[in-house]
Amino acid sequence: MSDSNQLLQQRQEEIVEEFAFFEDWMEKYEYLIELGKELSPLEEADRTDENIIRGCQSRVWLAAKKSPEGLLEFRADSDAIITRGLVALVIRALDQLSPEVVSGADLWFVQRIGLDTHLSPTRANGLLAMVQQMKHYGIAFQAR
Amino acid sequence: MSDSNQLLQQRQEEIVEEFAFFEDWMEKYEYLIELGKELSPLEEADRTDENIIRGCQSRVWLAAKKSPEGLLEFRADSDAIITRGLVALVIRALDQLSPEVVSGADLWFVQRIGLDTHLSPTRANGLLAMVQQMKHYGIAFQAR
Amino acid sequence: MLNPAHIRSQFPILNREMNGCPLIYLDHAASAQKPVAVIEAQREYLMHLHANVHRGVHSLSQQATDAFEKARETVRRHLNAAHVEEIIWTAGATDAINLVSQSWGRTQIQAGDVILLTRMEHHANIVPWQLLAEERQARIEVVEINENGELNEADFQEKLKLNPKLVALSHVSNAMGTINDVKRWTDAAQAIGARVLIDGCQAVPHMEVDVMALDCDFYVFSGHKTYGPTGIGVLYGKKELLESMPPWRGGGEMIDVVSLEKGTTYAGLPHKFEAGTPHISGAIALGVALDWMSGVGLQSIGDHETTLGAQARHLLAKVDGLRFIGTAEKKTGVVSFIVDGVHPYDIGTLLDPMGIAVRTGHHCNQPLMEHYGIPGTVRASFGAYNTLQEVDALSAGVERAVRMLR
Amino acid sequence: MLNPAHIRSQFPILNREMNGCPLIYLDHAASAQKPVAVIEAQREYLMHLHANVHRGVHSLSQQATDAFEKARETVRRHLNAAHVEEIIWTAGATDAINLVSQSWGRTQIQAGDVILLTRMEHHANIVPWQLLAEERQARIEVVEINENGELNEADFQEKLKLNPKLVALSHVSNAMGTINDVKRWTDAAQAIGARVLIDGCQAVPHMEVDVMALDCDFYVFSGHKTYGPTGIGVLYGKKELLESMPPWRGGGEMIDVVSLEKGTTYAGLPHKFEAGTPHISGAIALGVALDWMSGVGLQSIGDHETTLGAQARHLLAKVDGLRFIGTAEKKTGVVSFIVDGVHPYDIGTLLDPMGIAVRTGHHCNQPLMEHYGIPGTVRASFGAYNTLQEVDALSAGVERAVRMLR
Ligand SMILES: Cc1ncc(COP(=O)(O)O)c(C=O)c1O
Ligand SMILES: Cc1ncc(COP(=O)(O)O)c(C=O)c1O
Repeated sequence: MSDSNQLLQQRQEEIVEEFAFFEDWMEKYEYLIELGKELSPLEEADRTDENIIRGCQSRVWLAAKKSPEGLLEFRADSDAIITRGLVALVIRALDQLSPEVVSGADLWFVQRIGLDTHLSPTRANGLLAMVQQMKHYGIAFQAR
Repeated sequence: MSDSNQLLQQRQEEIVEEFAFFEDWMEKYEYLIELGKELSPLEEADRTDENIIRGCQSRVWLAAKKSPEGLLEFRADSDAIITRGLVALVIRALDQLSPEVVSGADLWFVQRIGLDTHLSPTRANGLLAMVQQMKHYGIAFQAR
Repeated sequence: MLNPAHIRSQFPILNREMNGCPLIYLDHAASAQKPVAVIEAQREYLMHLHANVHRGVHSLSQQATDAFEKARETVRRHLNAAHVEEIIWTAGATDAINLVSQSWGRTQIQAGDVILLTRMEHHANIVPWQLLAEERQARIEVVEINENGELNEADFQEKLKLNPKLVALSHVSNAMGTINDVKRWTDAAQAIGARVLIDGCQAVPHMEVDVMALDCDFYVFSGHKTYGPTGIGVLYGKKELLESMPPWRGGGEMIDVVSLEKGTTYAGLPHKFEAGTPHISGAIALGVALDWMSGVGLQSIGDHETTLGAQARHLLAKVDGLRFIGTAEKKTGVVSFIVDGVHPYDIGTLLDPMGIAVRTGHHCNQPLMEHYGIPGTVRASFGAYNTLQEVDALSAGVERAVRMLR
Repeated sequence: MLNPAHIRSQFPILNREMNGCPLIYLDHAASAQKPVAVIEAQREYLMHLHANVHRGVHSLSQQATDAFEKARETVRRHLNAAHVEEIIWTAGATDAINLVSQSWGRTQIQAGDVILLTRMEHHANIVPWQLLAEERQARIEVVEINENGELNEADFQEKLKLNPKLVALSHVSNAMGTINDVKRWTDAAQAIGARVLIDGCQAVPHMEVDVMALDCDFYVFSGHKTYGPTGIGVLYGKKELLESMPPWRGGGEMIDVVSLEKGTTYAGLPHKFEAGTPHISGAIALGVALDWMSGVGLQSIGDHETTLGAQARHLLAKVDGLRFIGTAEKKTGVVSFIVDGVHPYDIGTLLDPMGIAVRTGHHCNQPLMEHYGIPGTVRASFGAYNTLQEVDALSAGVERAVRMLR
């Protein structure tokens, strides 16, 4: 198993453990809001039309680049704070991994912490599209 | 009450009495078929496009003229035999009456003998349109 | 006065728990819940009466046709239309507006013609006209609104000077609840020779509508917003006008004679506009829904909702930084708002685990959101089945959500 | 093998008496009766799950959306379409064909172009093309049939030489039950560059349909004919083709950005073609209907109906002067006939008091009736719930009626 993949699994387990503490939805959302507030905002320069992923209600911006070590670096942001919290979780899982691992990542943690409805195609928050976009970057950066 | 109106009521009562004998639908229809067969067919000359009343399934032809006494004379026909039977009944009720009475005629016998569904606007047999056309003739011939 | 407990007992969905809390359904403007009478009417039809309508010789088809046509008469009576054939079944309000834009519009709108809309129209009353305008090289003009979300009178008068061929406006705004003075605007528009289409989606569920008194040319609404089933709606049109219009959809039922050689002639109203097998069970159940509303009392329903709306505004006004979108003098119970520094989506997301269902976003009203420079609003909208306690829960929920989000 | 008693127990309407006799429903081709599973699915949805779909933040809307989209996936699987977004919900088959004629047709059909139909098309697959042809000054050409009611092969080949832009043909004729070899005709038509639309209204209820194997461009069917509810139908279209087509109806759901100043951009598939609130309960219940059929077994249903049809033809052949319309080698259970000197309407009228529901008339197929020089036929059409006893009753009833009428 690659380092990147090991990292991905490890990070997801951590997240699941963290969420195990929460007794109800409100606590989960409180934590997500906290994560959302902590996520450093994307610089204006990266809030381009190119980087925007339009959900019907909240918008997500996503920027990616390759590190000198060949790993994918993600920065992202959203105009809704709960979406930002979710964005932060996804980034925490996928940042600084190899493009191969990102492109094929199974984000099983989302379901385990009960947030999968937020990633459903019928949600209007742009999150699923963001994850898909991250995987596309994974494919694109492998190719180079 | 005019002679014509008296006649109209009397004829309807007769028809209702006749139908009182029938025990079920099949007997009614047998009688209608008989009436349909007895109705003398319209001459080809009267089977014109002008005289046609198009139901969706069976067609009705109707010709009208005014007698020397100023009464309305109807001749009618249909390509379906049960419709012809019904046509015969309606003619029997309305033939040789004054235009005034025809134009305002209440054909209550139809409901009393349980055939009103055949005269409903949703039936595809052209019968309701025929009755309406007869009343139109009633109005038109008054005007002259 | 309406008895909420009695009414609520007729809406099975209100017994549901959502996320462990009793469901508080405040999304009536998006779609109404259905009383048992409506649900059972549809079921009963499918259980014991279904057959294809029109032209059938068999009794079942006759009975289905009678029920279907009786529902049309119910709609006529409910809208006070002059003739039953002025009532055209459609798949919904959107379908109805498209019918008008494509049948009437494509024959009547020429290059350079003006179609007048308003800033508060639902996309359903914008996009069909944009498609038409593009095709015919016509021009869309828009009546702007004032800060309360009411039509700007002076602007309306000004825009009428452009001689629009058509004025298409909503009876009630779905995003703000503004009740437009459609009678006055219909008169003004017709005085300059314009046709008037009224989008009544948000009016029919809440008030008495009288198309003969309004004297509008077209009036549309959707069944599912007025306690009826999905997939059915109504186009009302003046008889002579509908008669003069070409058919839109072709198919069965709408024809007189079909010939491949000699061409095809069309049926009379209303069938000319009802190609294909109609949504029979939907039409019948919509008739039941309208009768149900009349049974409760249109005035009582409207009054009740107005009370709820007023109370909601009263309570929510206390939330720091909360701003109402749409503060018209005449409005339905709809309450739309934003909170400074907080995204509407976040508020809606936090209300959900409390069992409170509101709508957030642009409400199919992007031009209005653009006007206010906001991404959307939180909208609570009420039906006959909502209660003051639910309004309390809403306001407490919003307060809690805002506290969490700040 | 299908167990008719078990199946019948699932259709409440079959317990009805008509005119004092048990209802014998032989009008499946006009509209199918509904199994309890379908009726209850629709009811259950309205009782406990209803909300407007898409874009809702609240759980109810999410759940409704999930159920609605799951039904789309069920249709995709049932038709074996490659992509779920190739499945477009419509108000019915008629609506679906009009969508294609007005969106694809109005951009692709030019003056002088040929649209090829067949003599046995339903009005729904004629009139939309006539309306289009009239508007675009295109030409309708027709493949004729042989004496058995099968497409005339030579004529088909001949007409393909006219280079039609589109071939629109039924998978199964509704008036005669002829099963057309749509795979072969799709190949032949596509070989000369034509697009192919298949009207599957009378196929989906009776057999397995595989659009990927057929490789047709469009395929349509109606829910109510395939054990589903009214007001819902399906357009299947190849993805790239649908993507290249402009929207037809404008409104909510089908847009991306709506601006009154900058114009409007549209959503992706399938939403681009689904303006307005869809018939949510209808879609969900249609999914259940298709699953119900698969549960019974498509092959068993088809076999059962073929048996009934064969028996009906065997028995009816003994009626003096009876002539079958449609004696194709490959056909479904549909039995259409006329009797010398007797009007079809009279036969239908006399069968009705015996509780036997058949359809009489032109079956929305006037050009076919014209071809045969008849005013219409009597048509008995079978579903999974019909039995051999009912076929016996039909033949006895027809004999009796003819005796009375002669
Ligand atoms: C072959 C065929 N095509 C089209 C249709 C039209 O279907 P609908 O009336 O459900 O739109 C029918 C049914 O009437 C049909 O049998
Ligand atoms: C004012 C208004 N017009 C039109 C519509 C469109 O109605 P439907 O989606 O039922 O066609 C709606 C509802 O969404 C509405 O609120």
